[in-house]
Amino acid sequence: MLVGAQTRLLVQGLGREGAFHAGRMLEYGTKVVGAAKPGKGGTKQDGIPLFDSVAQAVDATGANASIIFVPAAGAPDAILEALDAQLDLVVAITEGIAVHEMLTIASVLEKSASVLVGPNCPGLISPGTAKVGIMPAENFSPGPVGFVSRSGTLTYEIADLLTKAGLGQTTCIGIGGDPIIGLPTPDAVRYLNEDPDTEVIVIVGEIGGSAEERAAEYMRAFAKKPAVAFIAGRSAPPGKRMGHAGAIVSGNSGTAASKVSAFEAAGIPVATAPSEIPGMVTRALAGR
Amino acid sequence: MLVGAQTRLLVQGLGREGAFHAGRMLEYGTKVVGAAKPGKGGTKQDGIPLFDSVAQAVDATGANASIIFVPAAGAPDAILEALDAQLDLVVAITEGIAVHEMLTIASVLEKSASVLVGPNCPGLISPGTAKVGIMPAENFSPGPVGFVSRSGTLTYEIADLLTKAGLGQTTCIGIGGDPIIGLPTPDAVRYLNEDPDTEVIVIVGEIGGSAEERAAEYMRAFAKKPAVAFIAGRSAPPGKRMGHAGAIVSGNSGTAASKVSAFEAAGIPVATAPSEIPGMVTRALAGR
Amino acid sequence: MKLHEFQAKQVLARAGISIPEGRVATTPAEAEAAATALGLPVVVKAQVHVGGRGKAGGVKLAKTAAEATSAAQAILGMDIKGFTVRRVYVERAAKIAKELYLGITIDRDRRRAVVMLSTVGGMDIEDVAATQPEKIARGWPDALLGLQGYAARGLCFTAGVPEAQRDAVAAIARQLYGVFRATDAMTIEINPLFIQEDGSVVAGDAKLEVDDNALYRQPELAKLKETQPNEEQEERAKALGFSYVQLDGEVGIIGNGAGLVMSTLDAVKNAGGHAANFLDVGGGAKESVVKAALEIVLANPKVKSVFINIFGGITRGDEVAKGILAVLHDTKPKVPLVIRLSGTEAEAGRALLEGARLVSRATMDEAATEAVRLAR
Amino acid sequence: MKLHEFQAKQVLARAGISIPEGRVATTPAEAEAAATALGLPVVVKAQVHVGGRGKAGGVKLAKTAAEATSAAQAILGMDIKGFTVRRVYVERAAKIAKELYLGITIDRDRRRAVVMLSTVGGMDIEDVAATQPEKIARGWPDALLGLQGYAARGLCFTAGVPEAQRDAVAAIARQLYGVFRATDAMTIEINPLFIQEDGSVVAGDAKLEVDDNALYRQPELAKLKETQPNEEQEERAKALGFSYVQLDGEVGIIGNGAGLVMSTLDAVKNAGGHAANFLDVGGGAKESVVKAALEIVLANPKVKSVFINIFGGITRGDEVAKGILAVLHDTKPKVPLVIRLSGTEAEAGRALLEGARLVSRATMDEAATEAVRLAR
Repeated sequence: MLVGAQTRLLVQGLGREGAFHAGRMLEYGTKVVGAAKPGKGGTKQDGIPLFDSVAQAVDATGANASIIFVPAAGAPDAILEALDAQLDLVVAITEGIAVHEMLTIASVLEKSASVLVGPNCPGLISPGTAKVGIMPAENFSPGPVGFVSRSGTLTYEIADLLTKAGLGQTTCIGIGGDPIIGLPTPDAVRYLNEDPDTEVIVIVGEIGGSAEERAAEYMRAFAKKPAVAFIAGRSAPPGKRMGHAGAIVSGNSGTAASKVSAFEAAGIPVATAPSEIPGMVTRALAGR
Repeated sequence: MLVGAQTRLLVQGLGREGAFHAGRMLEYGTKVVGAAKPGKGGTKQDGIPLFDSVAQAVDATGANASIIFVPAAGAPDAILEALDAQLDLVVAITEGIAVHEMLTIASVLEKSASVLVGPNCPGLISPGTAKVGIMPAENFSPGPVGFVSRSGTLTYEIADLLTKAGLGQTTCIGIGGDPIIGLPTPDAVRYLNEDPDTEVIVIVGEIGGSAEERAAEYMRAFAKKPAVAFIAGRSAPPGKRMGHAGAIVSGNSGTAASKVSAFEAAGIPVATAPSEIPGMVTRALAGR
Repeated sequence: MKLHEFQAKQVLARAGISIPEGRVATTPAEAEAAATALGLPVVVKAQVHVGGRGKAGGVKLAKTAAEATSAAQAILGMDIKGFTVRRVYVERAAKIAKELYLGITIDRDRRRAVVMLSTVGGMDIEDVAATQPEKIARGWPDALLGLQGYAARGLCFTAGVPEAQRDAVAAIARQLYGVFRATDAMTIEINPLFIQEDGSVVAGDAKLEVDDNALYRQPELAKLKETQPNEEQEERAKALGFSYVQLDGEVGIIGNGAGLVMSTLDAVKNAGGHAANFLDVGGGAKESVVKAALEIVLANPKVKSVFINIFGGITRGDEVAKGILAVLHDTKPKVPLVIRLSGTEAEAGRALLEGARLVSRATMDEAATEAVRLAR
Repeated sequence: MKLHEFQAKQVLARAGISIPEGRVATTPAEAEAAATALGLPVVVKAQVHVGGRGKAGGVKLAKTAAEATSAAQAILGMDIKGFTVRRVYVERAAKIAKELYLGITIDRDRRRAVVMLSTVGGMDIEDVAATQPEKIARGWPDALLGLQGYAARGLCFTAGVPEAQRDAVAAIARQLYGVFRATDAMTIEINPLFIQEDGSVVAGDAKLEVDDNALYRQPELAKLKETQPNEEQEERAKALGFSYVQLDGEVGIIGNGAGLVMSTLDAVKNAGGHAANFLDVGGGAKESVVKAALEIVLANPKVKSVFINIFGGITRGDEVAKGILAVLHDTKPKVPLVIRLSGTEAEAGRALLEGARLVSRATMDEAATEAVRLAR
């Protein structure tokens, strides 16, 4: 899967937030092998070796992944630097990146072998193995549920519900709430569908765009395992941006109704509240 | 090989020169299946069906190759259009394309499966099978010699010498005299080295750049057959552009001496005059 | 961030796209002077940040200076979907032979810009897409390569642009794409794009919406930002670092994380109520932010109860509790508060709130039901 | 096409790169006035389209106005490698703490631009590359993506630019790359790039060579084109549609196709002679072009014989013959002509030339030998 024992992680943007979460990731057991901090190469911060550039850090540490906390104006350059270094995985936590910067990055991604997760996302966690993100680890536990979500806090809430119901997770992918992201829902679902350890998939979508519809289509054609879905924002009015840059119903597109019916057409039950998800997952696992 | 019976050719730029050579290619037996001439879609010219765009022409004719006669200012757009249509082969005859346009095209080529030959080239011919170029066909004949050249007229001269000596050719690739071209010498040599019908390779280079050195290096490592080389411009002084935009010795780089010694180091004999080539080819064939 | 038509047209004109001559007027007298200076007939158009002004009577043709005056009189001060018209744009009337549509927006699925061209101009493009989808030519230029000449020409062929205007329209499409990139536009539209009787092509209307996340590098455009009275709360919230959207219901909502807040709205609806707002305090909100958020929600007179739904991650339950206590202490809210506190430091938060005048529930569903009940 | 230093610096300044204040002078009096206006000390620099002016005495420091006058006096009119100095650039002397090199050119092998940065400034970069290759940091930006911030910063780290100037130099590298693309440059160079005593970074010299094939879309730069007396023949030939390069030998050369003409030069050398020129009439040359070409070759007083080497493809042997006959008829050349005609319509050509005052040979080698013999 995308993160695991093989992950050797760099941090880009070791400021207050980056340093805090680097510490939490180290505690969790993630191999944080270095950080790129231009001008500080050769020194250390909180025990983490610093490098002037991602390329130097990769040369010195064999890093294969990066997590980006750089503020919005500088984040596109940081993402491009990470992609240029051909890392396997790049996770951009940063919120508020300009859409046109993401279009440029999307063009680079079309020709890149790297996986970009985010931006504006909480990152990924494979509970018990590695965490490349900012999620509070105590809500997650190891188990058979693969989980993808466009939302941050809602992910923690649902992971907590699953964990409390004894339903641990293989990998939780917080893909981010922006309109243009590196790993859209269908691609994330594909990873979980292909992952042999994942026995059931939870897909948490929200209003805006049609990534959920495409994910439903993919599952209709290729599903190897059952799935359960939830869509946030059923009650949101059209034309209003609901917190996330990508959470907006424009005209007839991006409605919750469209997403729900796409999942139902693919035989994927849709929860009307997060609290229903654990029961539906249990039934899905039982009915395999 | 790059051209052959499978080639279904479009013409881009069916002006005076394009129309003349389209006729000669048809006479030679090349399948000229259409031409892109914006605004003339649905009509014909000299029996050749016209289309408004390359995309339309490909849809209608199944074309897999294109030859471009569009003048320099419009040629980059024509090349990009052909690459966008994912043709297997694009041959740009046009001379005088701005270098920065070619840098842009080279960037697109890095991610494209198409082969671009040229610009500023005479094109390709597989004698007896297909001609996608402007060379006078009577100088060429079928046989075992693969031939790559940066020069136009010199190609005809040497092909004529070979033909008169009874040494026919598998494919002759005129790669073009510009500094930035789609199929540089090493790549063209690789095609001939991998071509099972080619028994010996003739490499005609000239001063400027270091493509010949790289081709020699490639042959030193991977040669499956003998080769003979010739370098035009041995007597040219440094700093002077010899007709071709790419034929210039800058400082220590691009000298004939460097190219000659690279070939010799790779065990490839270098002719001092075109007239020596047929004899050297005969010896190479005999010595296999 | 939206630009007015006259502002968007100035941006287009600077990029080389032809526009009819026009002037902005804020009074009927100015409109009359503009009409006289421009030459009649003119069109007088409401400048508001909302579509559908034509149907609302916000666009009038004036054949005389007197008609221009009365048109401006009628339009200025008009309310169009909650937006008050403060300015009109007086523009020389084009001699229209044909109307096209040209627009560029962001295609989220393809992760590229999508350029749309149609010979059905002057209509809402979503209506055209619904009724005559074959009439819209679409192209998806690579962000790095841009809209190349062949691609722009290809759109014209597909859309069926008349041959005489093909090169002009293709050139405008490329110029418009340049503006789209250069202005960090979310959407840019010329609708209608007029072909005039003399064959020339001019922008009849112009719409330009700029990415708010890019305003930091668009200082000229950022200056044009206007906040409508109905958007003031939202702007104030943004300045305080959280995200607020006014809605129509009776249950005030505060939560952390966009997805969780959306789910909270849905939970209220599931319980038979309606949310009065969307409010996301964001990650790691401190006491002061929670306090400010609660004050904004309570300032809405429609609010009959407030549901605070926090799942602590970066956000700490004790900070949230302190913010709530500060409000309870300072302002003594007249409507009941319902809270559901989970995650990081939730217990500490609940301990702080013990004895306070609010209702605590263990789950989102229970708290939603309670908030809806209390709002009745 | 080359720009002078002062022209290149204006281009850099418009892109936001700092340059020292300076003025162009064409007389010693102007140079003195410039020095006084700018403030002393100043540097007086020859403006010629050739490198190595420093070693040739074309750059002088002047501490007083009188020194500026005499420096200009010494430099104006100076011959530097065949170029006469017509203008000097008088520039306020920088307070130099350190000299860097920054240049961008085209890497033919990688088919990308190559950006080079070195802390060994002020030297010819080829010499640095030969003697201290590890001192040059190189980057190859993708043409579509351009020189991104991280890449420019990376060059500074690799080259060892002082920390205090790192951001400034990285910014200049990105600006310079922008100029490189925008001006269709073949080569652009700031050498030296000065770090001044106050820590500021300014361009000490500037070199900019523009792609001749792109001048059609660089009208502002095209206006700056200057032809030196020694380049006039070459420019005249270009205007007539063929390619001519003046060389030092005694055998005039005419051929069709750049590769064939280069081979013809080589054949002359193999036969013990030296070519007086390179002349490619191009593809499909008509009688008139052949005539004009022959006239240009014959106008060179060093020419003792002329070798015309045509392999007919698009070019027809009969057209070539007619052009030659026209010259033989009009001007009766004083030097012998040797011709080798092959390919398309070669026989028709040879028939036309029968009886004319020239020597015909069947092969390139034979004709070269004959031309060299006749030139003795």
